[in-house]
Amino acid sequence: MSDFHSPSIAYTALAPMLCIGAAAIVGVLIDAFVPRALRWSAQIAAALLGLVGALIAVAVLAGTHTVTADTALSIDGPTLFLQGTIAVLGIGSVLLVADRSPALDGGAFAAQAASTPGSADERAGIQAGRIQTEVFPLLMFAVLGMMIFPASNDLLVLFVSLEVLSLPLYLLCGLARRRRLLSQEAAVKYFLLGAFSSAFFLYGLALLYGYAGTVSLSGIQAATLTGQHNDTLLFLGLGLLSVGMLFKIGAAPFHNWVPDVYHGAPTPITAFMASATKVAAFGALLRVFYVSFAGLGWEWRPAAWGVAILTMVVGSLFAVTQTDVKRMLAYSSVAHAGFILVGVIALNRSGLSGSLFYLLTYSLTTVGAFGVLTLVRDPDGEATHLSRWAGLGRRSPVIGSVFALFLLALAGIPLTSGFTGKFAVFSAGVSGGATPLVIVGVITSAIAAFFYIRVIVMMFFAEPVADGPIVATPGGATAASIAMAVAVTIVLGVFPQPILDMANHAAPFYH
Amino acid sequence: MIPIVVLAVLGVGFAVFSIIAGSLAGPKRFNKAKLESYECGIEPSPQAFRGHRFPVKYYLTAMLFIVFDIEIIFLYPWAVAFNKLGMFGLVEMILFILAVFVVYAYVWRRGGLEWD
Amino acid sequence: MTSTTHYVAATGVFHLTFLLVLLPTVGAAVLLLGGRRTNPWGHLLGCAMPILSFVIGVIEFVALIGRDGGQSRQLDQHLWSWVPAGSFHANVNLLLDPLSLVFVLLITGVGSLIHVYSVGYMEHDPDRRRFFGELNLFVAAMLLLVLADNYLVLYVGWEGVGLASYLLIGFWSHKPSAAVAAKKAFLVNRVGDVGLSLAIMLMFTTFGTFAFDGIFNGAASGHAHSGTMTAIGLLLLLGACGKSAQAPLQSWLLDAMEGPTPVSALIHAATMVTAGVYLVARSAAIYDVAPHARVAVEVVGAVTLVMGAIIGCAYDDIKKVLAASTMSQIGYMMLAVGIGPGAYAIGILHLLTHGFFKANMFLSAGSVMHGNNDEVNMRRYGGLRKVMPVTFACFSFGYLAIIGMIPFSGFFSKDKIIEAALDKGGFEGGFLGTIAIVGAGLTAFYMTRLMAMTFFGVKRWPKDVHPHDAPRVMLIPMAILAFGSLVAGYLLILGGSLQHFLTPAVGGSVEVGAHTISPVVLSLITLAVVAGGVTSAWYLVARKPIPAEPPTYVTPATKAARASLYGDAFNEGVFMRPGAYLTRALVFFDNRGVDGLVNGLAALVGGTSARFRRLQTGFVRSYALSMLAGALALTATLVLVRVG
Amino acid sequence: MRVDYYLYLSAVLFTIGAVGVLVRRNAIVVFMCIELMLNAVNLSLVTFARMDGNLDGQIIAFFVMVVAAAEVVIGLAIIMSIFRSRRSASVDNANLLKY
Repeated sequence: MSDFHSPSIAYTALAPMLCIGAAAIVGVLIDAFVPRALRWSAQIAAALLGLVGALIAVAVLAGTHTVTADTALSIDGPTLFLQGTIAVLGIGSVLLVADRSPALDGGAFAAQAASTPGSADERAGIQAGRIQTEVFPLLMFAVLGMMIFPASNDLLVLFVSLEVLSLPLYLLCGLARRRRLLSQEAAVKYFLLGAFSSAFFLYGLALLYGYAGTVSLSGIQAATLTGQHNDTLLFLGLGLLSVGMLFKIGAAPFHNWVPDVYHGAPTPITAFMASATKVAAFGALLRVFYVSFAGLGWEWRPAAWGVAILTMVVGSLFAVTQTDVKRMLAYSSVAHAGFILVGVIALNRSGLSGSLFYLLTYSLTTVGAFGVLTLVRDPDGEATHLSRWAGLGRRSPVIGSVFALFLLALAGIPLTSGFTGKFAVFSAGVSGGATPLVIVGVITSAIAAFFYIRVIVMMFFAEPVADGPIVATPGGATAASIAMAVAVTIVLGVFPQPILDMANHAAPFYH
Repeated sequence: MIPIVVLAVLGVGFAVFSIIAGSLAGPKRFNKAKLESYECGIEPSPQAFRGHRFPVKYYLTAMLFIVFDIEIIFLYPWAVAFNKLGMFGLVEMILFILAVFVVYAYVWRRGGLEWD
Repeated sequence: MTSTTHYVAATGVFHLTFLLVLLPTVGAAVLLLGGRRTNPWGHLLGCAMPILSFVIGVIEFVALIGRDGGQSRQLDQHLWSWVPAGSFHANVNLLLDPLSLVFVLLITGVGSLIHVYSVGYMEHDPDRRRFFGELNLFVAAMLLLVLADNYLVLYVGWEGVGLASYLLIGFWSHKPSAAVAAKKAFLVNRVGDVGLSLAIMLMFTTFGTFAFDGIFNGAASGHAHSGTMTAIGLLLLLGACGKSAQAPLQSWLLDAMEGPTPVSALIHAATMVTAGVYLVARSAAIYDVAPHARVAVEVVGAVTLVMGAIIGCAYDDIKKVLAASTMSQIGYMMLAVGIGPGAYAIGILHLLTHGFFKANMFLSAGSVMHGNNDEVNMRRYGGLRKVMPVTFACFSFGYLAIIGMIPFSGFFSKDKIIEAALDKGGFEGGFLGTIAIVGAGLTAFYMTRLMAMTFFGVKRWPKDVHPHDAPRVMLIPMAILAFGSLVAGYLLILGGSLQHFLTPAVGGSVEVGAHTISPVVLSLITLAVVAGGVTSAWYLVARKPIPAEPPTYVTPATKAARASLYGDAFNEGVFMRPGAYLTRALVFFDNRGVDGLVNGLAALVGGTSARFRRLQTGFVRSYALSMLAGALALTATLVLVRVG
Repeated sequence: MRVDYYLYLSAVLFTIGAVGVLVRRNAIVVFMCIELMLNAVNLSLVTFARMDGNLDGQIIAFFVMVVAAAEVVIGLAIIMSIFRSRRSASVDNANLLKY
């Protein structure tokens, strides 16, 4: 055993994560000590402060390249880009969560998660206007995990941050105020499958540790270069490790949880999962494959091609016949995972920056789209069935047009951010020698465009349904979140250059 | 080697013998007191729900125990290598314990430690 | 083209180029987002925007004529940097050169007239404002398409016109047929769009740029693999086929007639459907080095030109006949641009003259429908020349132009195409030339049939219909276009002026030495064929009374009716039975084959989706199973790839 | 003594756990099977640490235990809540979300 030496920790470089962590802990303390009446606003303030602080810290740190905490964390361009993205998404999601305006019937979350659905206890809780303020600390802990995930420079930190981001999400999924059975079912499914996938991830970690004798990404890379180790361990480990990460990004055949969980979870949480989780998980996936296994590209590419093709096809094909808007968006997020995988597989600098950019554009549009979903309501909650959306665009043109914009962006129509993102990823794919993959991508995008456009047609061309859903006037928070998404979607479609440059400068990884 | 094997065989044999012999030889007269959970002679409280389900309070307490128990796992190696870890280790461990205490405060304030 | 392509920066009046696109965009934005407040004056704004664009176009045209010839007439206006892709930055630039300017004038000129016409045509429609908004959106997108200086911006315009076309076909969405037609147009166009986007990707990987100049210079340098160039050419052709309704992607155009007639005139006759021709003409430099792709263009053009003409013989719906004729005429244009150097300009010439006479005929048909309670079945017309004299006059100009009668515009452009086809020489030239001549005969036949059924003979409209000429706001645009159908040919052909003008963009005319057949003789032959078509149509259709119902629907009850039916069925057979079979086969193929393919594709996707979504059973354990299977497959692949 | 037998044992345990997840219906048992998988991994980690002669594997095993404990707490809370509303802990009964 070698002598212990204290690791040097560059606390300034960790500032974004420390901000979030502090906000989360403060959130716990608020729940413990602040009187009930003030808790809600105090929680919002703490969460937003933490997120804004993290965003500022990211901006100040821009350009940093450092490996700190004894090679456990790498603060480099991609990390900061993704952390900034996650902070922005966190702000958007917190705003969605925070909206408890009467038009939304008091928000999306259960008065008391522990009370049984339909019980007197539950009714009493709702009447007393009780609310679960733990949502915010849970959200912040999830954000913390997401911030660490793409920064992890060794597999152990990767595993721990994976769990830190997952565990609060499992709980958050089960907290819906309405349709609680669906919500609880979503939580159980997500939890069991998530834990199952973590077990695979962990076994992969163990095998790679056995292969390289270390869990640091650079160490594993070094071991792959010497080629003097047991290859079977390496590839088994790599495969199992990938399962864990592919599960989180929702790639087929590990995608089954996505539609069910996105459907059942409270919509603001769905927005958060569909955007921020995906960003973080792709960040980690990119780092692992670009840092540790870049030299083995020829070996893992065939499998990755299969996964990417399957994901794109499954996502866009299954979405075609969905009749629920929320579920359709869930499948669309599967398809988008496939598109981003094209950028990952490109395995070059433009693949990395293209993926980073795509993540930013896709995730913000997604937050906006789910934000709109929270506004279209029936008496018993959100009206997500497609037939209820008929003629919506005629009755409330603004919300209809905003949602149409998001759908067009998701479909990748030019002059929206979605086109720029898709373009960046696909051109990287072509230059990375993955032309057939790009062709599949283009074809599946054409299929995907069909179902996005179908919703638009439904909203604008179909006769409005007689007792159609009410389009709630958004509270300030939701409006702010959606407005942010609209602005980004348009600006990144028309003037993407500054952000594309940022993504270009962010690459490559530093380790 | 052989003494160990002999000892093991004897030990296992004795255990098996006692259990079998006890069940064969002992009288089988059951009453309420014998069927109850053993709680040092104190009346177990509260009773299990309709005979087969325990109130959620037990679960809560057990969970809190697990969570706070598990911190030992980090304290123990730190204590073993305390000398080598020095100031850095001390500071980090204090931070860790503070974080655990925040959660403890939360549980305490929100009534997680109250039995009723 | 051996000379390198180089665009000079826009100066002076050419700084206004961006306004061409911006004005209609603003119009569309105001009208679509402004809501009901804009109802009272919406249509006026809608008309003003394309007219203003047209004025700017004319000013720039004058200015461009004033410049020296050659490359100084290709002006590039830089707007902003859009997508930095790798080391290369795709800019949003507008290219004003003779080719794009010709299109600008066509789009804004004809577009303005049709906007004005729509003021009258859509007067009683409650959604007139939205109509003008979408029409403006179309004009903006179409202008962006033709003014783009790189394929990426072109693609934006391409998608934009597709979107506007889709919205406008389905404008009367309360009609299920309109909604179905819109969906079909969308599906078929997606097939083409995939081709175009793949072509763009391939060009980018081959040449590292999207810009026209970079790609054309790269192509001309001959470094690229010829197979790659052929692939690019074919993919571009696929895109062009989708947009321009060329075989095998033609079927959506007939259904697109569900849209309001001004839309059919502007989008599905004069402008958008010619975008494919524009694309091929613009990509001349690529086709110059991809001879195989060029042959494919010719074949597509020739096939469509005959197919469209035959389909035109079969329909009783006046708009569908015109739509089939559009397919056929675009087939001529495709044939011309496929023939290549020297014929590009001829294709564009035909595109321009066609823009005039076809828009004219559509608007006139709209006027006929307007006066007949929106009836489209020609069997319910008859003898309209007396009650709708102005419409009849206008339509006649279009008719004479399309059949290529001296001295109407179609004569000049179509004859030139036939001439160019024959001049290719050899089997290819003879074959294509013959097809073009046969097509001219067929065109004469079905157009005469249309004229005879609509304007001549006895009246067959129901008693409660009182046909009348349209209001003046509709007649004036028709008259202007009719005048254009007469004179456009001279103006454009005078001293080869258009060819000369277009030279910098598509290359000069190449004199092929001796003509295969002397142009005069050829003109005479063509005219004879056309006269044959006219006469046979007159003999077969106009001489006998036309039953109000098409033959198949008539009950066998009345013997007299049956007798006339047999005659009619006989007459309907274009050139006796084989012709009839061919016609029906083609219509069948068009309805079942291609539609079947498209619907089949959609059904395949939908069916697969419906079947496989059952895999999402809702059971956690089956999800876990799929994960485990996935994990096994993944690791097995990884390990096997290593071993293998 | 050959250490790699422990690796085989660990793989067997992992597989038993994975199969258990697939075949058992009770959510608690499914969850226990997942815990078995985690602990099988721990065995591997400790074995590799022994083979390589460094302590990393053992430390990682500690972390795994902590994470597993946290997972237990959260998982049981979720399973408890769905059990209370459905009166059943069978994962096959939770089947409202599908297709």
